[in-house]
Amino acid sequence: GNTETAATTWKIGGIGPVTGDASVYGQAVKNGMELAINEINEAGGISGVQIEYNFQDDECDNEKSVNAYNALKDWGMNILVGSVTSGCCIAVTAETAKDNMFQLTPSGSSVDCIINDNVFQVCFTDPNQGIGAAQYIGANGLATKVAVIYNSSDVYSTGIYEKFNAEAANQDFEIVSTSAFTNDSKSDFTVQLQQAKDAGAELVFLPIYAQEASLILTQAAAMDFAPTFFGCDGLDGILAIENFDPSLAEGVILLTPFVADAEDEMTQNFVSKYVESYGETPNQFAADAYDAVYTIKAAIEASGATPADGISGICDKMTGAMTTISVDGLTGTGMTWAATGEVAKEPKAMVIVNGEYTNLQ
Amino acid sequence: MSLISYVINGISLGSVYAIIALGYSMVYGIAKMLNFAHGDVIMVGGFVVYTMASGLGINPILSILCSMAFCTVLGMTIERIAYRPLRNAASSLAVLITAIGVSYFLQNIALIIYGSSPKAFTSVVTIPSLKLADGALTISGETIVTIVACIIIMVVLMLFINKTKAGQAMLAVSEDKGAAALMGINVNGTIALTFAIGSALAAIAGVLLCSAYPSLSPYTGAMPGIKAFVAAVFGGIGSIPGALIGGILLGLIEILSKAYISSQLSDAIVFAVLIVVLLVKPTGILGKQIQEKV
Amino acid sequence: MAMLEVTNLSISFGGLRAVDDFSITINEGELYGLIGPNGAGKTTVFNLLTGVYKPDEGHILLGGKDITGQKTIEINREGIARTFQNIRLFKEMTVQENVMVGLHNQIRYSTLASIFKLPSYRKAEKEMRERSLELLKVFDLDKEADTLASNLPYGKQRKLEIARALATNPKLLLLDEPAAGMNPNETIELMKTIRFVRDKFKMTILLIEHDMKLVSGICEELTVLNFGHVLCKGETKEVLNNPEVIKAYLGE
Amino acid sequence: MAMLEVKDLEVYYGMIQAIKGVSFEVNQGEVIALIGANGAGKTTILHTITGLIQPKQGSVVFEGTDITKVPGHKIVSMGMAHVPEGRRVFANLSVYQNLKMGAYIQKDKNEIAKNLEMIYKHFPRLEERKNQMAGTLSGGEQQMLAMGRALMSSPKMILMDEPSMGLSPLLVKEVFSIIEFCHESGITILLVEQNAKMALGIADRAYVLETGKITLTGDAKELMEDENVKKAYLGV
Amino acid sequence: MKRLLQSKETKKTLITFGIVIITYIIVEILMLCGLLSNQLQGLLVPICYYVMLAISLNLTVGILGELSLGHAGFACVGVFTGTVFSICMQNVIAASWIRFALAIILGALFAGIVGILIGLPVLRLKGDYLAIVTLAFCEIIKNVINVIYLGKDSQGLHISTTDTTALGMEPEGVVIIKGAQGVTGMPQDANFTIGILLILITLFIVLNLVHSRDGRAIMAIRDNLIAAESVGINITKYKLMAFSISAALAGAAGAYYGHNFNNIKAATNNFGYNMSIMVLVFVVLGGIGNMRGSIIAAVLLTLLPEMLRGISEYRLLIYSIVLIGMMLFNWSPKAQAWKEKMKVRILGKLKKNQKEVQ
Ligand SMILES: Nc1ncnc2c1ncn2[C@@H]1O[C@H](COP(=O)(O)OP(=O)(O)OP(=O)(O)O)[C@@H](O)[C@H]1O
Ligand SMILES: Nc1ncnc2c1ncn2[C@@H]1O[C@H](COP(=O)(O)OP(=O)(O)OP(=O)(O)O)[C@@H](O)[C@H]1O
Ligand SMILES: [Mg+2]
Ligand SMILES: [Mg+2]
Repeated sequence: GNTETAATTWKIGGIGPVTGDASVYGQAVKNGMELAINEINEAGGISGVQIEYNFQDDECDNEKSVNAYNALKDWGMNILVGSVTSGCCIAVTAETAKDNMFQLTPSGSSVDCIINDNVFQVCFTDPNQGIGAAQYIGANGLATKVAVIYNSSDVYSTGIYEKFNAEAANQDFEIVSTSAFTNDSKSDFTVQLQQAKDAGAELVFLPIYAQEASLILTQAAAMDFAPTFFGCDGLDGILAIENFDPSLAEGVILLTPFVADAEDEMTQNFVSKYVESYGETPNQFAADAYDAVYTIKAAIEASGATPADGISGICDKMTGAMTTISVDGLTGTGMTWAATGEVAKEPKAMVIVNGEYTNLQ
Repeated sequence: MSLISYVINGISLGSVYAIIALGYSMVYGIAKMLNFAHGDVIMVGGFVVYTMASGLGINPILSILCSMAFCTVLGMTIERIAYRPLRNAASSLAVLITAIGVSYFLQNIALIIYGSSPKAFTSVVTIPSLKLADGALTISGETIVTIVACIIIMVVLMLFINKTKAGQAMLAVSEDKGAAALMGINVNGTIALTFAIGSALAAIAGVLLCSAYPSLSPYTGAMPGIKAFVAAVFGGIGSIPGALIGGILLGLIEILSKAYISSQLSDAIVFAVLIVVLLVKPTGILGKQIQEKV
Repeated sequence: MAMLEVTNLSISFGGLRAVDDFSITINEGELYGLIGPNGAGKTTVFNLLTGVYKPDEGHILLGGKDITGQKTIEINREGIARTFQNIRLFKEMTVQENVMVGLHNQIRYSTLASIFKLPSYRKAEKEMRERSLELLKVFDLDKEADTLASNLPYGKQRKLEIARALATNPKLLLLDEPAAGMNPNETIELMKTIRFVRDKFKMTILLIEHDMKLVSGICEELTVLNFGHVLCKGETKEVLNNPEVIKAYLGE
Repeated sequence: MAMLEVKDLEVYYGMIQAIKGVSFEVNQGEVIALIGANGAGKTTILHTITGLIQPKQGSVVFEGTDITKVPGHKIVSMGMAHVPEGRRVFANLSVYQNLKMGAYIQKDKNEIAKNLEMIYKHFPRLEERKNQMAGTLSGGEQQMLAMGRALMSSPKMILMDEPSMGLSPLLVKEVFSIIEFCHESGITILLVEQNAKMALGIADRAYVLETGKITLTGDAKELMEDENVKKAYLGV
Repeated sequence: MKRLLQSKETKKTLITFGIVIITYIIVEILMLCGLLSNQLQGLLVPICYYVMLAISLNLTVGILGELSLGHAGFACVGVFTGTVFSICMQNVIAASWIRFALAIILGALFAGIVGILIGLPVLRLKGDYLAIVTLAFCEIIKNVINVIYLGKDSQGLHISTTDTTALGMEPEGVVIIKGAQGVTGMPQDANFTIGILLILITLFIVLNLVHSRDGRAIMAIRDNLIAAESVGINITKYKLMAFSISAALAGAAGAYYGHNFNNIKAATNNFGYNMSIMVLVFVVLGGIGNMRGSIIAAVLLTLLPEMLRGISEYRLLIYSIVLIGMMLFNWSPKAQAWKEKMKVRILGKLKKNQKEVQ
């Protein structure tokens, strides 16, 4: 019964954690996608074809992610946006490869997510961010003594940390302290901060997410430790945490393709719509998801694929088109893709001044 | 100097564990059940204060009192609906499983109401932090309040159990429910009271937890709940002073192993120390060795 | 020959000397009684004999072999089996299974045999069933073989405990208040059974009991404990007429 | 009017009917013996009276109040104490704490002190061991404690479930003299006993229970002479 | 009577095996006819895994009577030994079924050994203390695996606890375990048929053990430790036996499960205490000591949240309510009495109807 509708609409599925500890990210992607799809549908769809949308929860668990994928297949999905988290995404790529389903992950940042030809990324890969961050710090001479605090039970965080560490050897600064935390003990950071402080760090690199970063900033303030804090895209959203005291984040630098306070029209439009629909400020996950949908639109338009091509046919056409398109999105202008699946876009360095993101440079 | 500051931080963290463990241990000691939902009641307590104090701008003290009242009612309701029907079930594991169900329930209901994104919690503690040794050492106001609260609660609880009639009833119920009824003790009422007190303590713990680590999400209670459970066992589960000692020790071990051994493996080290302690003293540090007479 | 020879056994709990300088000699095939006021230390003597507690002082010889300080399971293998004052059956298992557990060390086969149901498993299992049923017959429990042990009435539970103890093929059987909770008729029945067991299995039996009808009816010799000390020992009749025993234990 | 009136009681354990229509009464100041073989249902009746089990049919009336549906702890407060089968002492509380627990519903401090003194007088062993954990007491000592604990609430009526079980002959006599003493001080007693001879000796009236039904009833002394009773319960 | 009992037990066992096999046949037929949705097909392997975990945990909880909250830890050991073996041997052993069988055996062996190592010291503890220690071990295993980096090149295996660069491998070497990211790239050999086979083997081992001398000794320890000692049962040996067999079976299950995915990581919800508790839920809901019940509960509770996908955010909320409801219905004495009553009533009616028909 699915073939009938499948032939006349695009069925885009999404996978990510909507419940559980990682639900912030899944929820954001879900909302971001929804917003983009609604916009496109209102504007008449992709080349006149409407999009149907279905987002499935994976609780940030590989098995559940594969289950979600299968459920979406039953629903008749012909393009997948997901999974949100790297581990789940890797597990799902094995399945999409079997089916030759086109997959675009908004935020699965591990390089292992894109080992197959049918998978593309919207976000930076972890190594990219790690290397980028190290180079930025080195090139701008932000510090000579750097400390790192990362989440050793998180794929994203360890991925960035590893490359940062490797690249640091080529740069003009020294990593004086490295300490980790885990998902099981992520409320007290005094030890990590104390170690950084004792080592005389001038800059603390935080390849982590905003929630933990907000605690780190609070605790650092309490112990009168005021180095420069430097983060990656995970840190975006820190100002959006409800009730967060923005003065704590004063001077934090982040290397991120997206900030909600950006001045450009597209971002402002997106943010205002998002706030209106979901009652909170979007973070970069939502932005990546939004871009993912528009990227799919661009690829479809470029390739001339139609829902009637069947899953594999769509995939072949779109995969071919991906390397040819250039997309202007929230997270970057002129984004292009390599055949490997990796995105090319410019990270923006932002600094938080007076409770607002400001472009550095 | 850094050692001293680690120790201070360990005590701070430990005091938060301790205050959660107190409620845990008390409920365990009397109702003889591992209430896996305790951590989530803590989360609820935090959200109530968050909503009232940060959302509606109500006076923090009043918010805390409301939160305690709310959690008390919640705890008693949970007990009535999910635990009491299984009191005489053939296996004591049955009620453990419903407790897990309740834990999921509370997490998911909070998820639906508040959404998944974390909230920053405004500390309700207004005491300034204590600076020692020219500011090289800091003891935060939250830590001071938590430790003081811990000690007060511990003393009051012990006095309550040993000196009041209701406390004596709790002791009897914890030993033998049938025999307690024969003494004229209202068993169901006593257990409901236990949950009421335990949940009120959870509300206080929730506020202090969120004040010390000001980030609140539907899953905030889960991990501290488990850690507090470990702390309670450390100190000898069921023992009220044991919960305090267990909590503080746990915090210390966690911080010191993070500082001096491995920050990645600190959880593993904490658990390893727990195992060693239990192997040496199978009932925890202050736990009573109950010998069965043959 | 002495089956059991206990010399100067003592144990304290905290400040309380529960058993103090206790000695006893029981000959093979004898039916021996241990009586005394409540809290005199009788059960504690049993616990010492079976290795539940380790004696502070003293020696226990079973058939000439020193078993002092050995573990419960070793002592059971050496040949002492017991019943408990507060019944300890395997409640969730059937009556027959209870006895089969007693046969654990009597009939053996390997774990692999049981997992793969090898012939050795079948053979041994059959033998176990037959042996256990035989034992149950002695106590008139064969009809209840498949009932859960916890569903038996009190009196029968006591009998089942004796059957289970016998299944371990002991040389010495210790019975702790076997008639407690039985009515006079059942007690008389039990007396017959105990005698029968002694004769059929050539068992040496030491029993604790407060029912004087049973004690005077079947025990050949008695030792009276009081406050952990031996108050008096000797032939049943004499002991029961001893004025000190009457004063401390029987009452006028 | 009878102090305790049990009417047409029927009790089930799941599908098994343990009590099949039992009626009896106990008058103020009487000692009533309830005798019967193992598993006849004696304990079940006592448990139903004190509300630990709910009957399917029938009623229990105590001093004119219907207590069939009243929860156990309230019945105790009405002046009925129960010495349960198997003692049920609080194993990890001391002897003294156990006794204090017995006085849970008692508000009068003097009364508590008086009762305590009386109990220590009858069971000096309890006073010697007042700080020992009850669980490590010998079987007989625990039985004394259970009796003493029940007396601590100054009850109007006591239900006793095999109080002489596991006691030495001397103590059995002691227990019966306590029952006598309670009787003399006006406490009504419902006594369940295996030791039918002693029970009938002390009781005013007796009921004989067989597999959930009352088969015989009458004056205790007369029952003692009854041939059936002699054969079945006195072991002659 | 004796025969009857034996045949009754055998009958029960046969019914359990029968249910598993018939389910297998039905599912296979449905699959052949294309009537099984992708979602259900994808769930077959996980379900087999959870069933195995439930049966093996029931050995510890139901038969040995000890509360273990660390069962997922053993599965985790099985997953990682099994998958690492397969990845290393991918080019050495060509026949995938031999490699997979060896991986499963290896997983079982390692988990069994870990079970013994853990059991030896901790089985002296009782009840909730044992529960917390097993939970602790499970967490330790998870945490340690999360910091392990393991790689392979022509020099052999490299191991580190810091990061991949610290492995110091040749450029063409492959990283097998990548810390928190877990293992990636194992062959996906697991399928439903193998799962059913493993379930049958697990059942076979557990049930045969239960109905043997060793099984009775284990149950005797559960029912009364002091009495068991008094009849000469070696407590340590039998506790350890039950515990390590249970661990080994969980390890086998884990190795099987590990081969269903392309990537597997040791996170809290799949190998932490959460999962251990989930397996305990299967066991308790299905009836402690009741293997058939465990199987059914594992299947139902795995399917339930998947079937609830339609209601998105409310999914786990409904799930938790259903879980509490099922527990109350299955375990509360009142509900049990009610069920008895209904049974009698229905049976009575049936009888009456029969009479009327006659
Ligand atoms: N584990 C223990 N800890 C402390 N005291 C104990 C322990 N075991 C026994 N006792 C004490 O030792 C004494 C002897 O106890 P035991 O059980 O041997 O008495 P008994 O002679 O068997 O009495 P009964 O006839 O009443 O069973 C008692 O006073 C008891 O309180
Ligand atoms: N909890 C229970 N579940 C099922 N059956 C029970 C339960 N308690 C008692 N019974 C059954 O009810 C009947 C009456 O038991 P009860 O304990 O009242 O007898 P009793 O006269 O007190 O015997 P005893 O002299 O052994 O104490 C017995 O057949 C017994 O097996
Ligand atoms: Mg004794
Ligand atoms: Mg009885």
